[in-house]
Amino acid sequence: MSEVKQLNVVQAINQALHDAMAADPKVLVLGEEVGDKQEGGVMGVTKGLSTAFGERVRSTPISEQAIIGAAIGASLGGYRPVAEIMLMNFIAVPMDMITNHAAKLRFMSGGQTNVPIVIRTMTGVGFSTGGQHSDYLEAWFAHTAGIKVVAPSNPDDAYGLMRAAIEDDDPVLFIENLPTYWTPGPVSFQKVKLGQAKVALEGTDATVVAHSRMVVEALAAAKTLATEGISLEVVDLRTISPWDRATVLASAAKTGRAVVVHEAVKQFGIGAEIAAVIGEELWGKLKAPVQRLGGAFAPVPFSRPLEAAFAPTAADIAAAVRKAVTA
Amino acid sequence: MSEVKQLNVVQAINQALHDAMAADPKVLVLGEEVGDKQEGGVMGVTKGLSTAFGERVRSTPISEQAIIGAAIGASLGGYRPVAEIMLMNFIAVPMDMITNHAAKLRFMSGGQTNVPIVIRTMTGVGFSTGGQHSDYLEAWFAHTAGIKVVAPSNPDDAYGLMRAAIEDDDPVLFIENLPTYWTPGPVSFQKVKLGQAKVALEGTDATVVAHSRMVVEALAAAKTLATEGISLEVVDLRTISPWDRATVLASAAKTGRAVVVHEAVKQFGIGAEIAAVIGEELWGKLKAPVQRLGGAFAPVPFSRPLEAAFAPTAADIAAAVRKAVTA
Amino acid sequence: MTSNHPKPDAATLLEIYKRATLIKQNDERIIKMMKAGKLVMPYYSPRGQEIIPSAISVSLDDDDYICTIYRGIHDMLAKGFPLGEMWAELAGKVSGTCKGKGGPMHLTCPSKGMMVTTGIVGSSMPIATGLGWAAKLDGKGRVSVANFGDGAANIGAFHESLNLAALWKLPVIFVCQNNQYAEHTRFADSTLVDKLSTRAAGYGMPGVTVDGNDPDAMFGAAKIAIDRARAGEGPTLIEAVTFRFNGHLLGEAGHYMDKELYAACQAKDPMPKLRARLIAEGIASEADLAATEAGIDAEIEKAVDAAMAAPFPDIVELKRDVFAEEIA
Amino acid sequence: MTSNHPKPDAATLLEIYKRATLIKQNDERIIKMMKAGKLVMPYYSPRGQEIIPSAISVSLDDDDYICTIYRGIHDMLAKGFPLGEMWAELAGKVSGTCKGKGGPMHLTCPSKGMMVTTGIVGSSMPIATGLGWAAKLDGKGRVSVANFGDGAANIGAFHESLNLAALWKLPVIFVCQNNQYAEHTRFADSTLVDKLSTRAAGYGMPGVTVDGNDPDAMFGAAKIAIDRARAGEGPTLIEAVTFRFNGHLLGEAGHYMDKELYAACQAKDPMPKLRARLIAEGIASEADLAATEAGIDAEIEKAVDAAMAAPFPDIVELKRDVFAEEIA
Ligand SMILES: Cc1ncc(C[n+]2csc(CCOP(=O)(O)OP(=O)(O)O)c2C)c(N)n1
Ligand SMILES: Cc1ncc(C[n+]2csc(CCOP(=O)(O)OP(=O)(O)O)c2C)c(N)n1
Ligand SMILES: [Mg+2]
Ligand SMILES: [Mg+2]
Repeated sequence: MSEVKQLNVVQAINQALHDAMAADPKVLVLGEEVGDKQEGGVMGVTKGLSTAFGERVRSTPISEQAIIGAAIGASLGGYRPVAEIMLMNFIAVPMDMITNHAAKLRFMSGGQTNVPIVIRTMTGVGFSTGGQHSDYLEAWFAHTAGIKVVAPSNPDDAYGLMRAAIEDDDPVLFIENLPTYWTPGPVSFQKVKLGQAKVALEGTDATVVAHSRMVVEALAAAKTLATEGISLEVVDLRTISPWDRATVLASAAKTGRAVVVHEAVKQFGIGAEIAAVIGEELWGKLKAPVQRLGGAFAPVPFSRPLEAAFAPTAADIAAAVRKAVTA
Repeated sequence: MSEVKQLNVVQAINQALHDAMAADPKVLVLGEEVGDKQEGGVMGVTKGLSTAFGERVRSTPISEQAIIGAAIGASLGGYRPVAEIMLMNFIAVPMDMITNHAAKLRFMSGGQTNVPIVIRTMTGVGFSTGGQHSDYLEAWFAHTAGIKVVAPSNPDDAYGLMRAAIEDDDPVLFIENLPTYWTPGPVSFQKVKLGQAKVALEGTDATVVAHSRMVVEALAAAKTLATEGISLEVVDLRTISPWDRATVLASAAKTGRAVVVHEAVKQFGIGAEIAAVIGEELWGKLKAPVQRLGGAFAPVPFSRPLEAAFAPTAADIAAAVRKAVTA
Repeated sequence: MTSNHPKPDAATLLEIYKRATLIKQNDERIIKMMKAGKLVMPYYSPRGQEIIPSAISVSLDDDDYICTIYRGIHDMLAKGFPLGEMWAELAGKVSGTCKGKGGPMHLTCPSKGMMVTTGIVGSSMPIATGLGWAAKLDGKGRVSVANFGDGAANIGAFHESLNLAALWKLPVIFVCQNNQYAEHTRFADSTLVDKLSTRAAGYGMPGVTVDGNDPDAMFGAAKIAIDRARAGEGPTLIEAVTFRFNGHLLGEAGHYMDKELYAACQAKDPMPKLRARLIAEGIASEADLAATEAGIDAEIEKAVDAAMAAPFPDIVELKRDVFAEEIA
Repeated sequence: MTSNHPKPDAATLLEIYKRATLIKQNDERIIKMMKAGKLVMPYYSPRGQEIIPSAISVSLDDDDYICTIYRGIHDMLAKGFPLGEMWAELAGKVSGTCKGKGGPMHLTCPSKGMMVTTGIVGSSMPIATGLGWAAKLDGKGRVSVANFGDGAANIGAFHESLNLAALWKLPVIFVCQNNQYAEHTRFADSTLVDKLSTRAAGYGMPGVTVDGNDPDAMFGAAKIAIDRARAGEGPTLIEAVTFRFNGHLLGEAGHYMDKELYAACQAKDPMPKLRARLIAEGIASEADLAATEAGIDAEIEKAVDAAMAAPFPDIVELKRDVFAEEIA
């Protein structure tokens, strides 16, 4: 398709799943509520798939270990399952299946087997769902060798990364942000190679490295800063592991200032790796220390004012950039 | 006790458990094989406890979710359970219980409840046990607000941290290293406050920040370096979360050079946080970029030469320090 | 039901009705507030399941523990959860039982034995098992009740918890509230067995399936299980068959719902049925009940007003209760 | 055993003996090598459990999938795992089936359907369930066998897998090799039920407990389950009762072991029993069997020699097979 359409993230992923299933009979979809009898997923992301592809799409009981186990097994049997773990916090339940099995079977078998599965999951603060339904946990998986981690910030990348993730021969964790699910944007229906960041906005004074919803916040911060004469470059990681060191380092080298931002708890979050690498690789070349912004060191609170204070905002990002520029 | 005895880590922890159970009738022990009918733990760490304390020590079926659930529930009922998860990789099985419950109940209940449990677990490369039995996974828990993470490097700290962990009113993950289990050392039977690092060796030219077995490697590296006229300071973190920023920053500020080392996979490991904080806090004050050493980006391999190449060694640490000193 | 199955006496039946009515009217008030936009939260209505916890809790004390789930306000209210602190919590206010930090999915009230409310399917069981262990060690005859849904019965934690509780003879009552749906999934689409209670045999534990909407059957099954647990004879699995009238999450479209089943269950709404029975059996007059209901409404009103007027927590609360010590 | 229970014919019985003997002699050779310090690895001997996989695998093809556990060399050898690649892997050599990267706990050989060997208790079941799903989608009559122990039957993954396999009518045979111990824990200390097969009813699946050391019973139960699976009728749970003669981990002290049980099981060692029966029933002569055994030993010897002579993998292998692309 060369045509460009306005779709939101839900529609973009739905289309990617439809296209992938149509293109390859080995692609499967499974998870709680994914079938049309259950309304095609709690958020409708898998709508229409079971009607179109029958037994290749299966709703499951609430059994996350069995869901991931079934995906792993089916992939060893030659299929490409896309498994849904409804919300990211629930990924702790099949943690063993993901980290001890999906991520390791290729290596432990000396390359004889591989696990081409995609694990879709959703998360994000903003819906008053509290401590057990809002966490970003990408750091756990980025630290796990053998699984790739992807998190799109917009509908176009959501489509392109999903297509690439399904075609990837390794397990991919695909993180979807709930609050931006319904924001429309142009979709070009092109696959997006894993492992490549994107300069979402070019600028000269400072670099913000972000992923998922934080890219939206960073772009908003850039607008504000532009009115102050500060030119911000925004790098959207897109793939968190393995991450695109070259693009990030080139941008940070160019601007001389970097702020790394994520919604997950700041401490021991993925921003630490990126900040540490920038610090080491660009030693002596930066104009200011690398700053990190992240979620509070706390479970996500329910009460609205607390929830709103949990994750970094455009204002926080702008403040950090100002600090860097005036350092 | 003011007396000092030579004990190995197994004996030190065993003594700490005995002393804690004798001191407080609310202390419980549970886990697979922990009772004397099962030989008091696969490594004998819990030997004698069930004989001495009866029903307060319970061997369980192989049910890690139920083990941690039982510990959490008993702690909500006023007890202080010490639960064993036999090897650290198996901690992925009760991941939900630990991260969504143990770590969050205090916060989510607004401080009405708390979960004073200790989760003991063992790990480490060196026994040819391969990909599913050797991982250090402290980074997952350091990134989780609400649980403390502790990892002693010697028998004295093993005793002292265990006593403090049991008395702590929050959940504590207690990581034991297998290869150093039987290395004896002096034990003073003093509690070691959580959250405090220790300068294991004073030096002036560079700082190595390490924990668990890597402290042993760092001390060995220091010996070699001393013969070359390089004076190494070794900081033993002891508590990984919350970590002792003051001690680490003071040391790095003093020496001007820092190398952060852990056995866990380097990428997105806990060294990243420490390196990022040193880089940000000591901006402009360091003589060399902060370096990090960690495990290979791979599952732990079985074959001996590969396993031996997985984790940093004293030689790797010495090389990194030399690089820093000559930077 | 056998002849020696315990039956609620008149006073107990009336008490069950009172608790169930509090649940029902509280639910109606929540829905009204949400539709008016005055309360913003994910809400999993227990409407239709009122009888279950009401008929169980009359055999429990404040000292007995319960764990419940996101759909658990009925379990809490039946156990005596204070209305004022509940409403303040639902509104995210600092006067809430969890200072607004927990919200509807994590309501907690230790003084009433309400120890854990969880949003993770299946996780009430392992924790309630641990509370049962504490109860057994205490030796004071306390029991621990684990509430969960039919969907939760298919998750691994169910298996591990029931096996451990049976093996250790813990005083735990596993109450599976089978409302015939898990989110949008029909019960029969989640397992091949008709009765989840058949699983109890696999752990050497008694298991029973009862009509959860029938106060006699529910009271009896609960009483037997609670007595057994208090006597040190171990756990029981009770499958209480029921139905949820307001779907999974308030506001959902409900296209997945089996219309016939829905209509059939609506026709058997246990609340008007029990009310009519109380009058028919002369346990209470129409006027008595009307007065009770009005009293309950007034109590709810007070809680709502106080909650709405209360302040939100201060941002510093993000640093508190993470650990015992405040985060620096 | 009913009269229409399938029985192995003479040729099949002989084949079962051959496979079981390969397992036994291979085990003896491993132990010898380990005691001599020529092989260093954690070893979980399957000695005593040989009949189970031998009697199952005669009804399987290379196309059929199996998943097994750290104590699984018997399952693999019965399924045709090449000896040379196995020994090289045990020795950590690059000519090993996993290039030395997996080792004894992760032996894999897809060409023989040997898809996963796992060191995490209980994890063979969910993955075998997925292989069953693949088999069902393929529609070629393949089956998937999940091997696991009595201890593993108490872990959550068991529950989830059996329920899902039953619900989806997957061609999976769940083989619980109940060797009466899990590490140092006696079976009766892990659950109250005598027969793990009773749990099958909780998933609407047939379940049977057989003497795993009896080739007739084991063959029959496996054949029925495999035929059922191939016919699209869904999964079966087989509890095969057996015993492990060399404890949990080779080299352990074994103080936990029930001496009487151990002696009683030793006395019923299935290997000499089957050998004697073959001769008694005229299926093979003493000389035939001796020749077979010698042939097997020679085969093992060849594998051992090649493994010892082979080189270790290069360090660069740490960067390979993490992802499809080599790590930079
Ligand atoms: C581990 C986990 N998986 C999935 C979910 C999403 N989820 C929330 S409620 C629910 C349905 C639960 O159904 P049931 O156990 O029958 O309880 P009910 O809501 O009917 O009372 C699901 C799947 C979750 N919260 N936790
Ligand atoms: C999840 C998990 N918990 C604990 C262990 C440690 N462990 C290894 S083998 C074993 C006993 C398993 O017993 P069983 O399932 O009966 O198998 P067997 O060894 O008797 O063949 C245990 C507890 C593990 N490997 N994985
Ligand atoms: Mg339900
Ligand atoms: Mg066993």
